[in-house]
Amino acid sequence: MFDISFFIEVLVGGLLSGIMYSLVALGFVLIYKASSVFNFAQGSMVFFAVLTFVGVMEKGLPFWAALPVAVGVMVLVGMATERFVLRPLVSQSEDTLLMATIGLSFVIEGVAQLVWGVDVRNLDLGIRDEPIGWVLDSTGMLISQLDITAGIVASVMVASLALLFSRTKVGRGLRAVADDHTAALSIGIPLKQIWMLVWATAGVVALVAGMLWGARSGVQFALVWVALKALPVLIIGGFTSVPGVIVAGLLVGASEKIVEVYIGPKFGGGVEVWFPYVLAVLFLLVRPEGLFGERIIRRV
Amino acid sequence: MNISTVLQSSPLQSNVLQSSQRAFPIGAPILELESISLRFGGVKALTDISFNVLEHEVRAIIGPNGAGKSSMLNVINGVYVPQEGTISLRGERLAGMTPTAAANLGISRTFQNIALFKGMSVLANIMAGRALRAHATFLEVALQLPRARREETESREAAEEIIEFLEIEHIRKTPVSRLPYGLQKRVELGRALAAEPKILLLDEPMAGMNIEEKQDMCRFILDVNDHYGTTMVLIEHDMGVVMDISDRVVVLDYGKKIGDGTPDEVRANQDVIDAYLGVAH
Amino acid sequence: MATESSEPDTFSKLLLLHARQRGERPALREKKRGIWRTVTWRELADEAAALAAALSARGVRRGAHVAFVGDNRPRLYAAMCAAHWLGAVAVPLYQDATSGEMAAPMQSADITHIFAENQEQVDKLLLILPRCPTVRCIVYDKDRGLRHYNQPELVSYDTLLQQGRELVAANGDAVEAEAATGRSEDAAFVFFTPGTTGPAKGVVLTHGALIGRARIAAATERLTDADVAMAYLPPGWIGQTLFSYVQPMVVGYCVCCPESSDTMLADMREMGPTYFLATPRVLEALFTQVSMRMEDASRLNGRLYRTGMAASRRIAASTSAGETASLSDRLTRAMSEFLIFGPLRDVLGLSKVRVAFTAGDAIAPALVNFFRTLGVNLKQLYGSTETGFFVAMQRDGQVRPDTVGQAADGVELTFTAQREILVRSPGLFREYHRDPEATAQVTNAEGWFHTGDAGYLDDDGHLRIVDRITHIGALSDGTPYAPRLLENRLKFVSAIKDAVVFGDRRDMVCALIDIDMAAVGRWADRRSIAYTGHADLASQDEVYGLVADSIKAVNAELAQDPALAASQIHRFVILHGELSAEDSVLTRTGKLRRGVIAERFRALVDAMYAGHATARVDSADAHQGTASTELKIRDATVARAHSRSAA
Amino acid sequence: MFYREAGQFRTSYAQDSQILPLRQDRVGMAVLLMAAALVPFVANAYWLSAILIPWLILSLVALGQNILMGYAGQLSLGSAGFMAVGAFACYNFILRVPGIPFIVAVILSGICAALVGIAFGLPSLRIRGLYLAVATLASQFFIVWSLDKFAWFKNYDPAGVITAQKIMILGHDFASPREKYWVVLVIVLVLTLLAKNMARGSVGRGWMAVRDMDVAAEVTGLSLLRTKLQAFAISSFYCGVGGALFAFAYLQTVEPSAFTIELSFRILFMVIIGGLGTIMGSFLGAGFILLMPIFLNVFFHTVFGKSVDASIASALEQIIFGVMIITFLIYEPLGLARLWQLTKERLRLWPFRH
Repeated sequence: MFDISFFIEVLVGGLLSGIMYSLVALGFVLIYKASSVFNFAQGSMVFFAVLTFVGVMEKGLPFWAALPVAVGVMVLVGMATERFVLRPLVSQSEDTLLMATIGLSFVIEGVAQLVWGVDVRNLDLGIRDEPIGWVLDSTGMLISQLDITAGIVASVMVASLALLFSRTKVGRGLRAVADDHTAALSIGIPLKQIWMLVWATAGVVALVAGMLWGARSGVQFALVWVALKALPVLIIGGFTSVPGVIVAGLLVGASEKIVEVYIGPKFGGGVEVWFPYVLAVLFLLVRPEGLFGERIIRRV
Repeated sequence: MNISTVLQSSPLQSNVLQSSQRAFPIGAPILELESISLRFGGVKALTDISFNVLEHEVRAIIGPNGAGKSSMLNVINGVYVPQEGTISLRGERLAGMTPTAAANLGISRTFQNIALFKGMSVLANIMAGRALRAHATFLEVALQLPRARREETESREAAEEIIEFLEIEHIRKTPVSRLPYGLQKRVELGRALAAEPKILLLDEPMAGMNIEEKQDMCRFILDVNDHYGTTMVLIEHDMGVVMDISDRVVVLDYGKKIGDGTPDEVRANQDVIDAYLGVAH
Repeated sequence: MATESSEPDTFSKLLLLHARQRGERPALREKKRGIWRTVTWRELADEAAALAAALSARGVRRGAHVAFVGDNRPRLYAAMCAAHWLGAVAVPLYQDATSGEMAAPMQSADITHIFAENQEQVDKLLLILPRCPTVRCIVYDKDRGLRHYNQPELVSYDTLLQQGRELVAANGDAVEAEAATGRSEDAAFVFFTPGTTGPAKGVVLTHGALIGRARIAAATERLTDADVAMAYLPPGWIGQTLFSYVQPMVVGYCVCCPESSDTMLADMREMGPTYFLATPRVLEALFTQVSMRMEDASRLNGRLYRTGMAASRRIAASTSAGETASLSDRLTRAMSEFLIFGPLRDVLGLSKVRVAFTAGDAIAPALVNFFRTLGVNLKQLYGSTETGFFVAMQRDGQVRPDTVGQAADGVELTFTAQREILVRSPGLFREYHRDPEATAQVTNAEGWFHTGDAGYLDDDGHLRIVDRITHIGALSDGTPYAPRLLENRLKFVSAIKDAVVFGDRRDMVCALIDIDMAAVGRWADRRSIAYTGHADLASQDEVYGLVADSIKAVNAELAQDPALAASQIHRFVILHGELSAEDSVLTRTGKLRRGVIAERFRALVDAMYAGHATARVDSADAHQGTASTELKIRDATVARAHSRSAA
Repeated sequence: MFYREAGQFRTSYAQDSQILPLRQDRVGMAVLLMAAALVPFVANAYWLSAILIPWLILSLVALGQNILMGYAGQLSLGSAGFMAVGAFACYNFILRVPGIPFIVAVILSGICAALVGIAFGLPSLRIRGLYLAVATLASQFFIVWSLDKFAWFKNYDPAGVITAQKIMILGHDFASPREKYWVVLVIVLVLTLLAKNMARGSVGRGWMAVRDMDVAAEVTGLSLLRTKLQAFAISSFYCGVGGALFAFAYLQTVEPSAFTIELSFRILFMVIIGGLGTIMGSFLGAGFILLMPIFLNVFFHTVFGKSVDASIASALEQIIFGVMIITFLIYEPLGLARLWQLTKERLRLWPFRH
C-alpha cells in the first residue's frame, strides 16, 4: 500500500539534494554566462574548495578564518584558469574548450590529492544528521536537520545569486558579457573585474556546495561525481537560465530519489547513478534548448 | 555618387556574350518560383516573390544588402522553407524541400562566406562534393572491394577534370585552410561542380575579391555555363560584373521584387536606380 | 659513319622503326590530371598515322608548312610526327608570342595548317586570320571555352583523330607508305630565330642535318632509350625541339611534359630526369632559389652547405692543379655530400641527372661551377639554330667552365681576322626561308657559316666565346670590351636578375641593374626594410648598398684578369621594373635586345656618363607605367688593377 | 633527408592514393611490422602483458574514439561503456554459444557494441558539443549500471566478476602472453587497415565533411543521419572489439566497474594527445598515456632512489595528463601525430626548411 508520509519524506529528501544540484549547476551557469565556457572542472572545484577548507581547518584555523582562506584560494584558481586555460583558447570551438576544462579538472583533482592527500575527511558544521524531533513527533516523518539546514542555506544562496543576476549592475553587465564580449567591452563593461567576480562567486558557490555535501557524506573524491549530476540539471534547465537550473535541479533531485526508492529496488538499486542523465537525453530529444533556453535558429 | 558609377558595366571581356551563338542555347523554364514569402518569427525576409529561371541561362539576383538575396537562395535549395509560395522544377512542384533533397534534384550551391571543409585538401573537398555518387557501403570501402575502388577512381577522375578546368593543379593537395581567399572561393565552386549539378546557385561568388580575381571568377562562371551548360543563379551586389555575365537579372529590395529582365532593361528601371541610389556606399 | 645510308634518314622512318623495335616502351609521358599518362612508341606511331591521314585529307601536301602553337604536350609532338609523316615542314612557334608576333611567320612561311593548344592560342590566331590568307585549318587540342566557336577553319584534335582513324581503317597501307617516301634532304623544320636584332628569320633545317647532329650528340653522351628528359622550354626554341623531338626520335628515350609551369619543379622531382637541358636563365633562377632557401635552412644545414661548397671548390682547384686534395677537405665533402648535396639534388629533381646541358646563351663560369659542385654533371653546349645546335660541347672529364668545349664530330671551325667563328658542318641549315640575300650574307661559297660570335680556340682545342661580334667594342682608351662577360658575372650575384653594361666608345663601363625581386625582397624582409613594391624596393638606399657591395666584389674579380681590369663597372642604376620579353627588351629566350634597350634608356645612360646623381625617366620608359620617375645613380668601388699580367 | 623521391612517379590514381606512396615509407613500415611481429622473442612476459598488449588494445579503442571524435567531430565521453559491452558480450557469446570460434565471438561483440552505439548516438542528430557529451555520459553510466545490476550478464557470479574463457583459435589455446600478443596484434592491425581505408575513402570524407561544415555537407547531398550514426556504429564497434580483447587478452577477470568514466577520459586524452583525426595518433596517444606512469616511476627511482607513494604518483600523473591536454589543445591541437607529420615534411625537403 502507498505510504503518503513516506513519499513526502522521499520527495523532501529529493528536493533538498536537488537544491544542491542547482547550487552546483549555478556555478556552471555563472561561468558559462561570463565566458561562454562549459566549465567541466566545476565538479573538481567543489571538491577542491571544500578540501581546502577542511584542510586549513585541520591546520588549526577556526571556521571563520578558514572560510575566507578557502574562498581566496578558489578565486586564485579561477583567475589562474581564466589566464592560463581560457584566454589562450579564446575563439576556439566549444568542444575544444570543454576538453580543456576536462583536462583542467584532472589538474585540480591531482593538485587536491597532492596537497591534501586522498583519505576521506568528515566535516562537522555543528549540525547533527538526525531527524528533527518535532516533525517526527507531529507527522512521524524522518527529516534530517542537516538536510533542512543544507536546503535552507542552498536556497538562500540560490536566491541571492538569482538577485545578483537580475537586480545588480554587475548582473546586468554579466548578461551583456554573455551576449557579446566585444560589445560588452565597447560599452565600457570592465571584463576583467566581471570575470574575477564571476570566478570568485563560482568559487564561493562551489565551496558552499562542497561543504553541504561534505557535511553529509564526508569530504571525498566522490564529490566530483556528485557534482557531475549538475550536467543533466544544466541540460534540462538550459545553460544560461538561472531559474531554469533551479527548477531543473529540484526536478532531477526529486525524480531520481523517487525513481530510486520506488523503482530502484526492482533492479537492485543504483538507478540514481544514471537516471538524471537518461532523463536529460530524453529531454534533449523533445526540447534541445532546455526548459527556459531560447530556440536556436540555424543561419547560413 | 552618380547613377553611372552605380550601374556602369565593367570593361570585362566575355566570349560567350561576344559569340553569335552559344553551346547550350537557352531553353524552357527549368525552375519556377511563385509568390514566395518567408518570415523569421515576425521579420519578413521575402514577400510574394515570383520569377523563373530558364535552362542554361545565367540568372542573377541583385539588390542592396539585406534585400533578401541570400534568403532567396536558401529557399531555392531547401535550407529555409517558405511559409507561402511554391517552387517547381521542370514543372514539377517541390514540397518540403531539404538541402539533401535539392542536391538529389541536381541543385548545387556555394556559400556567401566560404563553407569549405577546412580540415581537408583541395582534392578531398572537391571529391567530397560527389557524395551523391558514392554508393559503396562502408564495408566495401573498408575492404576496398571492387565497387568502392571503382567509385573512388571515378570521383577522382571527375575531381581532376574540375581541378584542371579551374586551373588549380598546383594546389591540388594543399589543405584549403592554407589558401588565399580568392582560391578558396574557386575551390568551393569546384566542390559545387563536382556534384554535376543541373542548376548551380552562387551566393556572392565575387564578394571581397580584387578586380583580377573577379574577372577570373567571371571567366570560370561563363566557362562552366558554356562547357557544361549548367544553369546558373547567382547573387551579387557588384552590379557591373553581374550585368556583364548574366542573361537576365532579378532585383530585390527589402524582400520585394522591384525589377526583372535583361541587364539593359534593369539598368533602365527607375525603381532599381532609386533602390541603388538609396543605399549609401 | 658508314652505316648512315642504311639507317632511317627521316623522322617518320625513325618513328616507325621505334614503333617496331620498342613499341611498348614510353615515348612520351605527360602529367595530366594528377598522374603521369604514358604514350608508347606504338601508340605515338598510330596516332601520327591517323592524324597524317586526316591532315592529307584536309590538304596537307609534301613541303607544306604546318605551324605549332602551344606548350609541350604529347599531342603537339604527335602532330609534329604527323606533319613529318606527310613530308610537311614543321614550324614550331613561341606559344607566349603575341598574335602580332605570330603574324610574320604565318605570312612568310605560307602556313596552311596550325595546331593550337587551347582557347588562348586560338583567340590569338583568329585575330590575325584575316592577314594570313594561306591558313586553311586550325586544329585545337583543349576545347574548353571553345564550344561556341563556329569559325569554319576550326576543328578539334579529337575530331581530326577520329576521322584519321577511320581513314586508316579504310586504307592503312597507303598511309603507311606515305611515311617511307621522305628523303633526308627534305626540309623538316623552320625555326624562326627571335633575332636579337632585326625581324625574325625562318631557319630551314633538313631531316638529314638534324638527325645527323642528334646521332653525334647521342654517341658522345652515350644516350640510350632508358634516358628520360623533361620538356618545359618553349618548343619554338630549337633547343627544346631538339631535346624533346629530334633526339628522342634518334635514340628512343622518353620525354616528359610537366602538368603546368606552376608545377614544373614538383613534377620534375617526381619524374627524376636523366638528361636535362636548361638555359642559363633557368639555372640562374634555380641557383637563386637554392641560395635563398638555404639561407632559411637550419643553422647546422647552412654551415654544412657552405663548408661543403668551400671544400669541394678547394678539391676542384687542387685536382685541376694536379695535386691531391687534403684529407679533411675530402672528408668534409663526403659528409656534406651525404647530408646536404645528395638530398638537395633530390629535392631539385636533379639526383638522377646523368648529363645536363646549358645552351642558348653564354653562362657565368661560376654558375656552371655551382651546379658541378652540387654534383650535377652540367656541361656547356655551343651552337645556334643555323648550325643545328651541336657545334661545340664539353666532354665528360674535360669540362672547363670558361670554355664551351671542343668542336663536335663533323664540325669544322675557323676564324676571321675579327675572331668571328665560322662553322662548316653537315648540320648546317639549308637557307633562310624565302630570303636568299640573308642566306648569302651569312654563308660563303665554301659552305662556311658566319656565326656572328667572336671567339678563339685555346691551346688544347677548347672553344672560348667572347661575345657577339656586333657587341664587341672598345673603351675610349682603346681597350677591347665585351659586355656579355661582364653581365654574366653580374647576373651571377643572386641579388641581380639582369644587368646591361655600356662602355663601347666610352671612357668607363656603367651598368643598368635589374634586381631579383624574390631574393632582394627576402633580404629586405630579414632586415625588416619596409617596401611597397618593386619600384619602391629598387629605390631603397639599403638595396643600393647591397648592389654596390656585390659590384665591388665583381670589380675585384675583374681586376684579377688583365684583359678585363679596365672593364670594371664604375657607375650603376637600379631599374624600377624588371626587363621582360613583354616590352620586347628581351627575346623570348631571354636574351637582351641591346638596340632596343639602348634606345629606351638613352636618357638614363647619358645621365650616368654625365655624372648626374639622379635621372628622370618618363612613363613610356619606366616600367612603372606611372608618370616620370626619378632613378638614383651611384658610383661603384673600383679595385686597382693587378700589374702581374699574363698576356 | 633519407627521402629520395626523384623518379617515384605515379601512373594511376590507385598508386597515387595508396596508403604509403613513398618507397622509403613502405620500407619503414615493413621494418616496423617485422619488429612488431618479432618483439615477443625479445620482450619478457611483463613487457608483453603489462605494456604491449594493453597498448595495442587501447590503441584500437582510441582509434574507435578517434573515428567518432577526430573524423566525424562527435564529442563522446562514453567509450569505456562500449568497451564494457564488448567485453561482456564476448564472454556471453563464448559462454552460451557452444563451439563459437573466438574471432566470431569478438566480431559479434563488436557488433553488439555498435548497436548500442547507434542507440546512444541517436541524440547526435539533434544535438552537438557538450549536449552530446552528456548524452554519451548517460550511455557510460547506464551501460555500466545495467551490466552491474543484471546478474545474467555475469552468469550470476556471486562476486559480480566474470573470468574470461580461454582464447581458442582452430583448437589451439592461446594462453601464453606471447600468443595472446600475436592474436591481439593481428586483430588490431587488420582493423587499423580497415579504418585507414575508410578514413581515406568516401566514408572518411563524409565524416570529415560533417565535422567541418555540416550545412555544406548536407548541400552536397550527404545525409547527416546516416553519416553520424555510421560513425557512432563503427566507432563503437572498435571500442567493443577493444573491450573484448581487454577482457580476454589483458584483464582475464573483469567486473563492470573496470570500465569507469575515468577510463573513458583516458581514452579521450589518448586521442587528444595523439592527434585528432589521425590513425597514427591513436597509437601514439595510447602509448603516451600508458607509458607516462611508468616513466614517472622510473624517474622517481632514479631521482629519489625509491618509488614514491602510489597516491602521490597517481596525483602527479593526473596533473601531468591535465597539463598535457591543455598544452596540446593550445599549441598543437593535432597532437603528436601532427608533430611527426611536420618532422616528415622537413625530412622530405631536407636540407631546406620549406
